[in-house]
Amino acid sequence: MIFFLLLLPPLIASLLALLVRPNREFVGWVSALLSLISFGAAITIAAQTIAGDVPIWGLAINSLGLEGVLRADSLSALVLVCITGVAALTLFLSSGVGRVTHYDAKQLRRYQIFINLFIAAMLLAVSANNVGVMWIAIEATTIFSAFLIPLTLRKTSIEASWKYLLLSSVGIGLAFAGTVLAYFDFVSRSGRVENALNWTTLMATAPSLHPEVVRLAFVFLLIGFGTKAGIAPMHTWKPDAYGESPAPLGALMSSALFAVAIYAIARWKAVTDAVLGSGYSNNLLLALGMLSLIIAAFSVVRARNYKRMLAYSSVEHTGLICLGLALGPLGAFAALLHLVNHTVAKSLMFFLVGNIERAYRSPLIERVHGLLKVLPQTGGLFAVSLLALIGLPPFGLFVSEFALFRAGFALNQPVLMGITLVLMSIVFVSFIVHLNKMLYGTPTEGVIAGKADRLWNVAPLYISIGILVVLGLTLPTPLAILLKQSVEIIAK
Amino acid sequence: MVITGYVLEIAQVILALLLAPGLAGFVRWLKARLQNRRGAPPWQPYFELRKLFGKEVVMSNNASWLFRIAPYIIFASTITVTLLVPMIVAPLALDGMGDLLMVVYLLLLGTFFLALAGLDPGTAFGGMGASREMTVAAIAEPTIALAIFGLALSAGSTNLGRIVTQELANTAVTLSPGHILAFVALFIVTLAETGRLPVDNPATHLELTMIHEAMILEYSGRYLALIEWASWLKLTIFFTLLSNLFVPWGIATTFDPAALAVAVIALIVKLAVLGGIIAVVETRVAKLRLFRVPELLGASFVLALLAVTSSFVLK
Amino acid sequence: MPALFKKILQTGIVTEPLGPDEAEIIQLVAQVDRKVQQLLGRALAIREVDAGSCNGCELEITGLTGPVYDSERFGIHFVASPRHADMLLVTGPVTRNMEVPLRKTYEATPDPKLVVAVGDCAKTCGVFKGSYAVIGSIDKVIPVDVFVPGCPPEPADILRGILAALDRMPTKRT
Amino acid sequence: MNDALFSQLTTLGSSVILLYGFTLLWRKSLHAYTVAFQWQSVMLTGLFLIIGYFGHDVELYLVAGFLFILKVLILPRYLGKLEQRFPGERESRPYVNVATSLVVAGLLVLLAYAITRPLVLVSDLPTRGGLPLAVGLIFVGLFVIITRKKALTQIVGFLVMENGIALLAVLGTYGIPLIIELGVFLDVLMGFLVMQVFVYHIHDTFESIDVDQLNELRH
Amino acid sequence: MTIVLFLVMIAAYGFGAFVALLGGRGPIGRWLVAAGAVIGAGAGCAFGAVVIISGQPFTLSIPELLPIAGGLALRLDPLGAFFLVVIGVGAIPAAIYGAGYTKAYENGRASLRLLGVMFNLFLLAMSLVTLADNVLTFLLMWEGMSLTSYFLVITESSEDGTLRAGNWYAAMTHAGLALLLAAFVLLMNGGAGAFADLRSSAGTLSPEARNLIFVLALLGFGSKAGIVPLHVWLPRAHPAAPSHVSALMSGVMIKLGVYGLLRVALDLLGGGPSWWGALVLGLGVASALLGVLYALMEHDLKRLLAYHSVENIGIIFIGLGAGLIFHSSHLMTLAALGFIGGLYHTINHASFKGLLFLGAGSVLHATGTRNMEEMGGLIKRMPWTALFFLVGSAAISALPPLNGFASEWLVFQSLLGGLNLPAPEIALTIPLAVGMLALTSGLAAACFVKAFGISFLAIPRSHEAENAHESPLSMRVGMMILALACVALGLAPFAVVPVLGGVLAGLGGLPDTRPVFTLDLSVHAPAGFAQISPTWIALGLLILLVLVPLVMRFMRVNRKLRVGDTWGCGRIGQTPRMEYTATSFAEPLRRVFAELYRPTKELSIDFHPESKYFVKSIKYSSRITPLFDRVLYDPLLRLVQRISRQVRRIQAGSLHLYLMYVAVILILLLIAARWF
Repeated sequence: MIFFLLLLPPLIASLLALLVRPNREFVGWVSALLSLISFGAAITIAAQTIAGDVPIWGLAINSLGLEGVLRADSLSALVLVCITGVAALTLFLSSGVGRVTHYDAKQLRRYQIFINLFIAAMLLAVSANNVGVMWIAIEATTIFSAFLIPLTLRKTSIEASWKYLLLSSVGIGLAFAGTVLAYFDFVSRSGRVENALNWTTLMATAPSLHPEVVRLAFVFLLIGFGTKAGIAPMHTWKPDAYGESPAPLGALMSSALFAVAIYAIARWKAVTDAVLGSGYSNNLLLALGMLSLIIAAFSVVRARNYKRMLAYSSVEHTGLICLGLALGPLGAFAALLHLVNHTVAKSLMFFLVGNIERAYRSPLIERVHGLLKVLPQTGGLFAVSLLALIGLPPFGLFVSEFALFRAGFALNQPVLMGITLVLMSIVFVSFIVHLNKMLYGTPTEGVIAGKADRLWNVAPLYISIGILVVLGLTLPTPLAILLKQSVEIIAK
Repeated sequence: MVITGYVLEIAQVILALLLAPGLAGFVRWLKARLQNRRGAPPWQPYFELRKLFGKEVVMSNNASWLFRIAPYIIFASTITVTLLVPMIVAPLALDGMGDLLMVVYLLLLGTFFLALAGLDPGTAFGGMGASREMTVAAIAEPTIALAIFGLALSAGSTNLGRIVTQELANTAVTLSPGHILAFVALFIVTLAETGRLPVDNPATHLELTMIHEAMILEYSGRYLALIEWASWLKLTIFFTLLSNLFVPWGIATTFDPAALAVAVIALIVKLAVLGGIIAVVETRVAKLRLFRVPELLGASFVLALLAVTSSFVLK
Repeated sequence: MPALFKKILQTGIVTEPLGPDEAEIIQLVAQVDRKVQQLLGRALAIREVDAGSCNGCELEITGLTGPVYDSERFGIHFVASPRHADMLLVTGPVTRNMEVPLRKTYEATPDPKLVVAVGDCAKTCGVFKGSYAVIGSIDKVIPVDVFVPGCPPEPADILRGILAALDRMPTKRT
Repeated sequence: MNDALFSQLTTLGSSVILLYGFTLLWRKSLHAYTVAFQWQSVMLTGLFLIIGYFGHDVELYLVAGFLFILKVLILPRYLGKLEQRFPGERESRPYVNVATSLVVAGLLVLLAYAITRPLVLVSDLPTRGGLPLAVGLIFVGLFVIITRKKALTQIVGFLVMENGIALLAVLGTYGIPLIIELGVFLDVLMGFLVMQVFVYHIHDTFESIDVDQLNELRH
Repeated sequence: MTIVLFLVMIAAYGFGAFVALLGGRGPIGRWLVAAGAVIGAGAGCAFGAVVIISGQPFTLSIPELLPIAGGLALRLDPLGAFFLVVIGVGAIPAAIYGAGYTKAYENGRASLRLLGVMFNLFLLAMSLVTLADNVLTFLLMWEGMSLTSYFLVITESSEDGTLRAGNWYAAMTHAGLALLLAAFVLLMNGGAGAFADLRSSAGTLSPEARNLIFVLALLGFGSKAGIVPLHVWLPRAHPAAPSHVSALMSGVMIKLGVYGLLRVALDLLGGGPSWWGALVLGLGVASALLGVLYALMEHDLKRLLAYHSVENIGIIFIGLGAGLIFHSSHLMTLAALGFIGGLYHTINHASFKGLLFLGAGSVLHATGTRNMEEMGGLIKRMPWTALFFLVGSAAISALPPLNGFASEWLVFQSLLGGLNLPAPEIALTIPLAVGMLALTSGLAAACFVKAFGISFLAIPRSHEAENAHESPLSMRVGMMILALACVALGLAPFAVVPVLGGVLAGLGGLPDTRPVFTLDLSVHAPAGFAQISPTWIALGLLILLVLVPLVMRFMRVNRKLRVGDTWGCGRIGQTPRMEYTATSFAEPLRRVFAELYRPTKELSIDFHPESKYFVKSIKYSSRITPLFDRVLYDPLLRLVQRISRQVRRIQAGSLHLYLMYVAVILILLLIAARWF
């Protein structure tokens, strides 16, 4: 039942947007309000899991494999809260909701349809018990988001979309191959069972699966979902897609979609570890995590485009989370906490960047000067959230990075952690340098602040900042429990 | 007894003040003789002081109050040093007031203000002198510190009174290689610090080669008298240090009048001998180019380092 | 080094003793000594100013400081700054360019002070007389206590002049 | 006897399917690609039927039906439309020339054999012999996407890769659960449609469907 | 009692920050902001003093905050309390001074709001660093301190070079944090990180781990303290920051690096092998010497002061290094002497460097330039500033009887104790340290003759200096407080040394040295080794300064004084162009140390077209690139840039290439999965 409250609102919103033509402002408002219902549902699910319940729902139709198809344990709940939270923020700050917009009605309609579908797909991916359904939903996110990137058809946005689409499709195809291999393993061990692809079943059978096959399967899965998550070297779509997508989509993709992909990897890692022990998957994750960090760090140094810079920052955080996942329970805790923090910070960032780009009409750092003077609200928030993003206190990312390093050093990985620290310092410095270029100086000619910078219009973002500060200074008990339970699920 | 100690302190200061011009004059006289001249008599500096105290002061209109207080600070700090240096009796009543480091830094205080006073009127020569003086003073500093270290190493203290008494108690130290090396090092530093050849020519008239003189070109009358007196006093102090720290024989360890008399005579003899050495050296050597001075001081540093090391190894 | 000192010892003192023919000077020294000691002690610091001389006088003045005349034995020495000086020893006619410097030097010298003008030029401008570059005699620019005639005067003459100037000191005291 | 036949049939079918994949490497006209894909899908459908028959799995017939409709009827039709829209487009200068491509593809299949060794050992299904070929087909599809320049070729490559995965699934497990299969078909269809739309966009904007023109976004 | 003071401190800083947030403009606003800081710092000072005197640590724990690593734990022990006092000593004058100094920002040149908020938060964060009692609290406050000070550095963001300075500062400070994070996390060894636990478990760590932790901590804290070669941010950031902020950063903040090092190396790790001390000593010597050598070459007054901070941190580190060496040999009294020397120099440097920066700020305020070559003659135009600057200059040059001497004497004495060391290989390095320390102080004196002489004396070298004016009362009061502190700390080592002994008692097994360093008006080195009494010396100097003129008057010395033209060899006019400049002043030393400086010279002569014997103009310029910029940072930056250029090629824009990455990594991982 709770799953309906979770999944239906975006679908309804999407339907509404489909039916109402031409687009009207109220559609945006309705979908924004509906998103709150989803958010409430996610919170409820979280509360239930904290209490020890695991909501589960399914259709007991024979041979359809829909038995217990939806299930939300703590890990799902955590990611669901993240997704619905960002979704609500996005929908409230979307174009056409009480704000000036530069899209026409047709584009807005398309936007409303697909953004809600996109959200629904993500929610489904996370609340699916069946890894096949999860895969389908994640594949669907690619498709829906691909429709959204080129809201306005420009050369570059088409290019970005095509690259994104093809890379993601190939990646996700490989993930499917991995899923098939895992299923193959299951079948060759326990025969054909309809709900074999259910996560719960897989986990229960896992200790008896064939290690050699699981090894291969995990490679496909890691590459596949890693492409979605933007782990290097499959990250190449990120700068393009983030750079070209409208701010709300960028926000959703960089935070929520990213969380979904990490969620999928974590799930499969748990299965793999149950078969092989954690060493194997850890090594792969450490290797790819380090690679991500290295590439991200050195790409940021000479970044010229602030949106692409954010994409590289995403790659960096992907790397960190991969490292965390590979560093035992402490590390998994850090990784999940970091995931939460990153979700809040990165989504925030994209809205600010959207404002900046609209005002300056250029995504190039060298064209943005005097940000603090031109857009005092946005500029200030941008500075603060960028500092939060690079891990300064009193923001949440500082704490989660600290936890990560604690895990790393406790696991006797000083060299790895040392390199990580160096790379993070490089990112830090580069960001500060770029930030300074943008914040200060004589304002660029012909820049108009517009209404986007009004206090009211950026007010929701202050909530995000507030959340980051709260997460930086303390860890609310429910979240702590949720994280602890999630860690138990993915890293024993 | 305590009062005698303080009386002796004051007596020592007066003695130093009285001896200082004579020492400078003696060196000059001896140098003149070595140049085959008749020269001014050794007591000529007393006349000069008297004359300078009788003259008016002409002060640059660019100079500030610093220019006027500097001579007093220089003079006072140098006299304060004489309170610490055992000349005729060791340990002094005020021995605990300061040690060798205090001596060095009090002298640096004087140099500091002299250099500032040199800059104050804004002439090129004053600045030049200040610059060179501070350069030489700075580079001489490590040697002094190491010489102190060497002495402290053998005497177990940096307080001068204790160094002297320790050495008197243990004469073998005096002729140890470390001691001799330290003496040579400190002697070179003395040349630099007191503005003697080959570092500086006290008798030069040529502004471009000056160090000490260049700073005081603007001074006249009583201020000049104070500064000159202080610099002679500084020479006396360095000589006393060289003689009493390294060759402490003759110094009184009690307040016995006979011993004190012997000590005064011993002091005068030792100062005269050192003055003679300086005169000979100044006759023999030419002034070094300014940029060769660091090499000389570097050599003295190495000597001092060897002194410390050999003392340490032999300890 | 021994060679040097051997030579020093062999040479002995070359400063000419004050022989009987210099009795006048001895007397002069003895006379002035008492009077001026209160002011200048037995110490006289001289700043030499070349106001435009042909350097003949300078040569003689240099001779004064050499081993033979050795003015230092009288407590006379040359200094680098007029601030240190009690006496200005001025040579030559005053040239146009040296007028101000000469006056400044005079001003820079603390009281009590003396001026001795050395050489004929100082008084009469000598062969430079009438030159467009020459202002005139020294006393046109600063007050002169004693003129020492001669072209150039001998060191002994200069010494005599210096001592003569010292004699005038008490009158200048105010 | 039955099993042996089954085994031979599936291996043969898989081989043919893989060979159709190779077609993409030596042909240059877009039309040939469509046709190759169509025939490959036909063979795949046939294989589904065979496995359904020998494996006694009725569900597979259903899947085979969907497969036929989607990959033999719908997709080639759309592909045909696309290639008619851009008649001049040929895969004339791929990044890797034909000869090398074939060699690389051969090596990839060899690699697939080496890598899938554990799979073959683990499985006791008669169809296991085709597993390396399925993985090989995935690799070949990937190779096509990487080395071919036309957007359309890349789509076909992607579809071939999909076929490879489907082949892997059917050979290894006699088909994944129906509902998942259906979801996958839906995704493939929608994905294809999106891609197709983009091909039009690319053509409209860049006046060609050469993907290597898409190189403005870098660093 | 202590809790009240603690709360007053927090509340006052909070109030200051809040007022600033509301605007903090106008005289009232600026004074309220300053009042918050003054009261906060005063309360902090009192708080620290109470803890030091009573010897009773203050503890407070808030487990709800930072639950991830043991909650927010605060504890003020005497060591922390001492540094809290140092903060107060620096902050009170700086805040008072700032109230007047920031008037210049009213015209919108910089944001008074940001400045006020950050100023108060900066002080708060610094204060809390001394209170932190577990790892995460410490790192949080530490980074808070860095972040707020970063914003303070870039206050004048519109000025040239400020942002670049900010970048350098951010980079170095973050690198430091990274090192500290590593050190602390290693020290935590997977635990929650309470300092008490670390203290007890540090002994169980392997020697390698302890060594690694120590080196990381040394470098991490060293980057904040500004030791060579991590000092590069100081000469960049200090000139950029507003002067009262520079005073705080240089006087106080960098000292927290010293605090951290003591806390980790001595308290938490409980000391280590003698090479730890030797390393600290070596870095100290290098910092002291290079700091002062580069200071000599500066003619930017604030950069010069910044380099002197490097020098003085070096001296402090020499003291700490000596302390650590003795500590490892269980010569506890001598060890205490070294640490006391270091700590004493810490508070001394806080007072005189604070004073000098405030003085430099006054000059900047009056003339609008930091370039000494454009100053001169300020002693007549701003006599108070000049007097205070002179006091600071004399103090930093270690001239008795001011405070710099007292602490340098202690450091010297601790080094001289090196002859007691059982390990000859380390004992023999000590004379070298003695020599270098002496050279440093000599060069420092030279440098401050230059700094004071060129800036304040002689004839103004520019129109601005000509028209300089004395600073307002608030700024003078700020400087006066510090000048008095310099004098008081110099005269009263007999009072300070026992207090420091008490502060150190018990850390890493150090004994209570209060009975050793006795309490008359002199200071004793251990075992009657040496004894000085700056108090008596000062008295003697004072008496003589009165006595000499009196005697002269009594002897009827000629007292006439005439003011005339400067003697310039009779030149017509005396112009500033004839003066010695800062560059020329330092030229001899530049030549002496040419091997180090490696100046690059550029000489361009414009000849007359007719003949090269007629020169139209000669342009000469010479530049010095600091050693570590040359050998370390420039190559490092170039390397990063080069790697970055290579890495950026990954994102070459070709989809095929991207797909290729996926395929290659897939195949590689499959091969790895299959066979490795």
